Amino acid sequence: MSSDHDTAFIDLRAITKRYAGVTALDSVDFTVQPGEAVCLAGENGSGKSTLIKIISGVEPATEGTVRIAGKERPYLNPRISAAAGVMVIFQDFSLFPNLSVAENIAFATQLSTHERFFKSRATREIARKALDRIGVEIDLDARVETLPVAQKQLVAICRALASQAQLIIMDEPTTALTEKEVRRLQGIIRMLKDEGVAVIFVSHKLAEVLEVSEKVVVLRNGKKVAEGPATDFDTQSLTYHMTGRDVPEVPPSEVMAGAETLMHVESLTKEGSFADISFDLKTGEVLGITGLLGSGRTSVAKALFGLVAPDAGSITVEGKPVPTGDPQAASMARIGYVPEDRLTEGLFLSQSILRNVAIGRLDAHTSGGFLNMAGLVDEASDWLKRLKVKAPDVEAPVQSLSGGNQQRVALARWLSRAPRVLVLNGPSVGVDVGSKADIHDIIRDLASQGIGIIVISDDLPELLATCHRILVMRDGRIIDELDGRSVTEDDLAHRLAS
Amino acid sequence: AAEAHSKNIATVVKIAGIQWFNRMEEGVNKFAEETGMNAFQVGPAQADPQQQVALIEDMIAQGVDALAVVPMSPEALEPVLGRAMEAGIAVITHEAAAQQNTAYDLEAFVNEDFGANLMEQLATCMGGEGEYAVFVGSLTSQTHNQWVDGAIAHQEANYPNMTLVGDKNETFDDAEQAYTKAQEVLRAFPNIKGMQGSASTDVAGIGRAIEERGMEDATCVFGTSLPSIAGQYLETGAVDGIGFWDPAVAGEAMNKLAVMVMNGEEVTDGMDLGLPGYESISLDGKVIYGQAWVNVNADNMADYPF
Amino acid sequence: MTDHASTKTITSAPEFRLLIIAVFVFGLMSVLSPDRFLSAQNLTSMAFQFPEFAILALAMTITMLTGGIDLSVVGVANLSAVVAAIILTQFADPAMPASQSVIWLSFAIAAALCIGALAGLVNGCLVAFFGLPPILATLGSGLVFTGFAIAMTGGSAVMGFPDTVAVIGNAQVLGIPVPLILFALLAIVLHLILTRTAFGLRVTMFGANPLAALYAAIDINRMLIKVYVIAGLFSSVAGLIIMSRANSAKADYGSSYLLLAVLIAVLGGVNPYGGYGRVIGVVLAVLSMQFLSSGLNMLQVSNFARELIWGALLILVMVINTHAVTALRGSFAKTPK
Amino acid sequence: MTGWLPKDFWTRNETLVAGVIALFCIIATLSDPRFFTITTVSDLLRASIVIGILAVGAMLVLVSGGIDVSFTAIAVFAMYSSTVLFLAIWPDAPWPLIFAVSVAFGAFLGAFNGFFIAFLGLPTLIVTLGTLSIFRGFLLTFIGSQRISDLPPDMRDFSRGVLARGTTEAGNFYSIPWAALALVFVIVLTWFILKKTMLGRSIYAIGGSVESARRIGINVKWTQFFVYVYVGALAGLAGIIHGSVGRMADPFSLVGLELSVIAAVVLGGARLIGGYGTLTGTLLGVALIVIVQNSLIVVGIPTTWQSVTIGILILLGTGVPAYRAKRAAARAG
Ligand SMILES: Nc1ncnc2c1ncn2[C@@H]1O[C@H](COP(=O)(O)OP(=O)(O)OP(=O)(O)O)[C@@H](O)[C@H]1O
Ligand SMILES: Nc1ncnc2c1ncn2[C@@H]1O[C@H](COP(=O)(O)OP(=O)(O)OP(=O)(O)O)[C@@H](O)[C@H]1O
Ligand SMILES: [Mg+2]
Ligand SMILES: [Mg+2]
Repeated sequence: MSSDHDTAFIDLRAITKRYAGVTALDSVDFTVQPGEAVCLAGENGSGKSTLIKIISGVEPATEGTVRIAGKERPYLNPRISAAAGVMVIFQDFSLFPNLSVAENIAFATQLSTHERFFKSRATREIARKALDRIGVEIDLDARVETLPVAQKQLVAICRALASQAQLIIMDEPTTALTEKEVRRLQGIIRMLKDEGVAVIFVSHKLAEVLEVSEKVVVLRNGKKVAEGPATDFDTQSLTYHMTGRDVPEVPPSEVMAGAETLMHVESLTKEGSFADISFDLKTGEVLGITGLLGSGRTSVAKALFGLVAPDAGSITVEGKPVPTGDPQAASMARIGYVPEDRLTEGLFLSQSILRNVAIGRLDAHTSGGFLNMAGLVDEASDWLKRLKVKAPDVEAPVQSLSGGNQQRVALARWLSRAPRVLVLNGPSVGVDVGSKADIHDIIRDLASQGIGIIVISDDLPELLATCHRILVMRDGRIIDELDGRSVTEDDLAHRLAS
Repeated sequence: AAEAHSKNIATVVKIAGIQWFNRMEEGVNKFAEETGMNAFQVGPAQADPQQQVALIEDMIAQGVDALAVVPMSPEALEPVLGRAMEAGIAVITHEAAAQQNTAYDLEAFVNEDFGANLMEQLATCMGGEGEYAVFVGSLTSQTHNQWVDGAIAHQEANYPNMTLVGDKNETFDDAEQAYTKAQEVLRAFPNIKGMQGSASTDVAGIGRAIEERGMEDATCVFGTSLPSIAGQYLETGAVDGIGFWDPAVAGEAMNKLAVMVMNGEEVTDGMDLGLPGYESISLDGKVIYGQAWVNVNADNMADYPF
Repeated sequence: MTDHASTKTITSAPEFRLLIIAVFVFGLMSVLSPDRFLSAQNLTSMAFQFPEFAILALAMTITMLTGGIDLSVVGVANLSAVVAAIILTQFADPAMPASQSVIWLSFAIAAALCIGALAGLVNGCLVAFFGLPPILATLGSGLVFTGFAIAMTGGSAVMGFPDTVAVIGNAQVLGIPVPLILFALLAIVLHLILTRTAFGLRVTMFGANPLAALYAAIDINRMLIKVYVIAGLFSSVAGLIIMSRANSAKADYGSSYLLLAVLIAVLGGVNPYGGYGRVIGVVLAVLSMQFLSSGLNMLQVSNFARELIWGALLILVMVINTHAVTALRGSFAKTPK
Repeated sequence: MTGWLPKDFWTRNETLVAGVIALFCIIATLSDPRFFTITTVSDLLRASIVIGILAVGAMLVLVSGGIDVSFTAIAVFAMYSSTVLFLAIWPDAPWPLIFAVSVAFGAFLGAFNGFFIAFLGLPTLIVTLGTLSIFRGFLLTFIGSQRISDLPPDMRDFSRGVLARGTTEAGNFYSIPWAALALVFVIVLTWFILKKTMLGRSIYAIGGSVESARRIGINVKWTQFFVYVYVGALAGLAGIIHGSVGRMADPFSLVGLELSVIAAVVLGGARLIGGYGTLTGTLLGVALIVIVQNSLIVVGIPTTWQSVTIGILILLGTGVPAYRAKRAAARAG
């Protein structure tokens, strides 16, 4: 044990982090050896990001000592930490939307070398090298804001690679990546390890976690509950440690025989995004739409809810045409949409949980121009209870909830409107295993009540666990339609990548 | 006698702190010293009629005996001055000939005559012919418009060979704006020979533009201003002459009138207020006119150090 | 538990600190100048003074809640007043019997409100449909509205109203000044709109996260237009009060009220980036400003110093609020599990 | 076809503003051929100096993700108090010294803003709204409220100094004052900071995302502090130039101009959300506002309609790109 501490690149002892009222980390010991890949696992809110923030100097620890490269660091900030060789790929990427790809990649490196003047040629060189290393082609002069999410994530990864890092920390680096890019990332991690660079890897995708890491550390409620070589764990046992219970996935039950067509989409086309999208959705059916990066799935999902105006094509719900390109019309036709990025698109973070749910049902509780507050509170509380949202107080701001609970609040808003069709874009992105299974249960339950559900996802197990049918998209077109109950994960992965 | 010493007289001016009203305050203070009354001057921080209304409200609330007001916008003050008079406060105004709710309005002169007086000098300088332009601080300022209208009328009646070019140019009482407007006038009307300003900063801005182009001798510039503002341009000849009335005397005269009203004394046509320019006033209804204008040029500017 | 929590939220709200400031200023002025500040004369005088800019501050508040701002409030106020004044001077004779002039007065009021609504509609469309940043949209439209008022009047004041016009700005009902009554009504109306209607909730939510509002299928354009129309209507009411108190209308009345209205709204705890703001805070801010202002006038403190004190007060309140917020942040983030 | 042009050339604000300027000039020339002369150009240049310097400062603040409405108050404060100071202690001081002191005053007041914004983390709009009142109130209460025309003689000499002055053969007068060099200096210095130093890039980065900047180790507080000090210094410079060239220290001038300056900067493509803004755009925005404000007589717009005209110009200038951006965003989904 003590020798562990002696050789460690990162050596945290008895770290406690308290935010007024919350203990995010509770006396955690944590070491990383040079060249070691450590996996940090835990449910939402278990303290993973907090631990990373302490190592990278973004937040100070309340108690405990931090040693980096053998030196005690009583005072740490991002600059010192970076100078010591710690690079982080943050959960939210932390990029500069207004700057070019090249500058985004090179900025941290240039800061760490105490560069005073800005040289654009050197900047491009640094960026080019980093991109070459993972073999991606991105326009160096493009502004980051114009890139799709997945490319943004790649830029964030390149930024970490660009510097002479001793340790690269990846906080859920794969959420926006498709299988193919995840494979490439895993390759990079192996390469880094060979070069003696240590890696801390946080992910909710348990299979990929186990594949690349040597050591696994599991956090629960801010405490370290398990630690050991990766070979000692499998998905099952990891889940058990994270949640403290077993979470089995059940496959979806059959669609009711003779179910009627609920939604009909005909030749939906949008220049440059998707073309000729046609499909039917039956009552009680869960339809998956999947595809690689840039395949157009998000655009299709948004088009169904009127957020993207298609150039051609039509949508009908229960036989009635729905005007396209108008979210209000879609919502009137009882289509619901839970967006991909709940922090910026889905929720009003500073507002109360109650208001976040109620916003969808204000008109129904208005009489004589005024709101019936009691009715509103009752209804919202009821939905929060039905979705098992763990909240101390419905008046608390929604930002005080963990990711999984936030996602349920977003769901509650739409469910309270009794939708006929619910479009779920990445329903469990960044949600922990326990909550994920719960959300899948909710999806199956809703379908059994006759709601038509469209799940957009690239999480294959998720698709298999919830969908009756799966549409595969490539280059903006539907190229395959699979039976969700008979297809296997390998088969699906193969069709996606081919 | 005892009550004469305990009177509170507030002089409320358009805006606090600027030279013009500081000079007026000298007159008010002189009056206070000589009579032993509690005469003082206040003014809002911003040139906004509503602020002046609020200030007068506060004065009424604290129970002054008399108000001497230089309205920013006479119409806007009617209601509040009406309330003041109802409360038994003696109200005297200045530069507001149309004011209804006042015991007397004091005018240093008939505005149109003052404008004509400036025009007379301008026309003489221009030799009675050529293009000229006029400037006002703001199109919403009544006195500025009266001066300019009086000047134009005087020109039309007496100097048929002179022509007014362009509109009334608005300078927002800002020397910088007057400067750019003057530049523009010089560009748009290259043959221009004369300019007449109204706001005290107008001739300063005009003078600067003239000086920059080296046209001091080719042009004639007259306007209302103060020696402290226009002095440097009078020296170089960029500005040829200015006219004004001494605000200190006006301030003193207002306070004097206020006391007369409080004591129930009658003001009559041809009366002598015992102040320079107001030796023989003419009374037209409630409006008291003096002949208190002062014409200043490079030769006599040293006599007026403000 | 709930008892404890609610008292805690009341005392920790920024509005509570404003209440303390208002009471403190009132107390201070009463002590410094007891016979004059506390006189009935002064209290009514203050009640006559603040409603016009306080109403403008309310208009500012609702636009700020959406993360916008309305820099055209003074322009709208003057334009509506000018239109009303022109109607009154054209059709109503000052010598007309009161019963007849009341009809024309109501007509003029209706016209002024229409102008206010119309101007608000223009602002709303600029912000909603054309996507202009509100600060520039209303800066530009404010110039246009003022410009129309100048063009319609040639820049001079419009005056010569029947006596009934004076009622709006100068009369008292049961000893309460009419402008104060109007302000109180509008403040209550706005408070109810913001807290008790679907529209009000949407306004705040939109201010908190416009993108999420789009994804929640809120009709954003309609909501924004309503917001600016309400601001325009409020401004025109302020314009009518100014007109009545000045017994005339002119394009440049109240030019100092714009910054004052912004200052009051912000001092009142409204977040200028949207998502938070309460009418009670704005009311308390208005009162503090008026107590301070009248009190300082009585003490014959220079009016320039007043500006200095306002600015300092604003920053002081912000420093206190921000620090209180940092200290309290944890009390919201309760353990979710 | 247009390979040498930047890819987004036709959709940039700069292009649009330049187009509007060209269009306006054509209309003005058609309505009065005398418009298109060297006189007009030199007059407009002179009118742009002070606004230009202020606009460069305002642009920097917008880029950093803030907004500053106090810079006009800083400019007047620095100008007036340095004038008063030198009149009291050394009226014959050389102008560069007086200028330096004004710049230092400006930087000092900017540091106030910087302190509250960078170190206490208060919202920029509120802080600068407050300091606008404080600086102005302090100046008028404690330093003075009178216009001063008897400036130190060397300041007057500065205003008489010209780089070029004369009359063309066609009889068109022109004059370029020394002060134009100050604008050039400010532009070059700011260009260098923004484009060639890590500090400048950090300002853009902070404007893009403060949190990201903090996380990759940019010293956000000191960068913000620098921005406000620098802007204060620029305001001090603009103020003293305004005073000496106008040959009057007027404590009531400039304040009230802040929103028009910000409008000019936004016209030039800077965004209120931060992270975007270029010097070219800013200067074009200033040029447009100055040209229109100073050419309405030539174009024949009656004085009573001028404020309507300028209002419509601001609406069009900011509305067209805003509308285009909105449409583009809607198309992209
Ligand atoms: N700034 C903060 N103030 C108060 N509480 C905080 C703050 N940041 C995090 N917390 C709390 O600390 C706990 C740990 O959060 P952390 O972000 O480390 O979780 P995580 O394991 O990264 O979760 P996820 O998988 O959702 O990213 C949570 O309960 C969270 O609510
Ligand atoms: N308006 C447009 N013009 C040109 N290309 C576009 C436009 N909109 C989208 N695209 C391109 O079309 C492709 C499909 O985009 P889309 O965002 O739908 O992909 P996606 O698969 O849904 O992304 P994600 O992996 O984030 O879910 C991308 O290559 C995108 O860059
Ligand atoms: Mg996390
Ligand atoms: Mg001459």
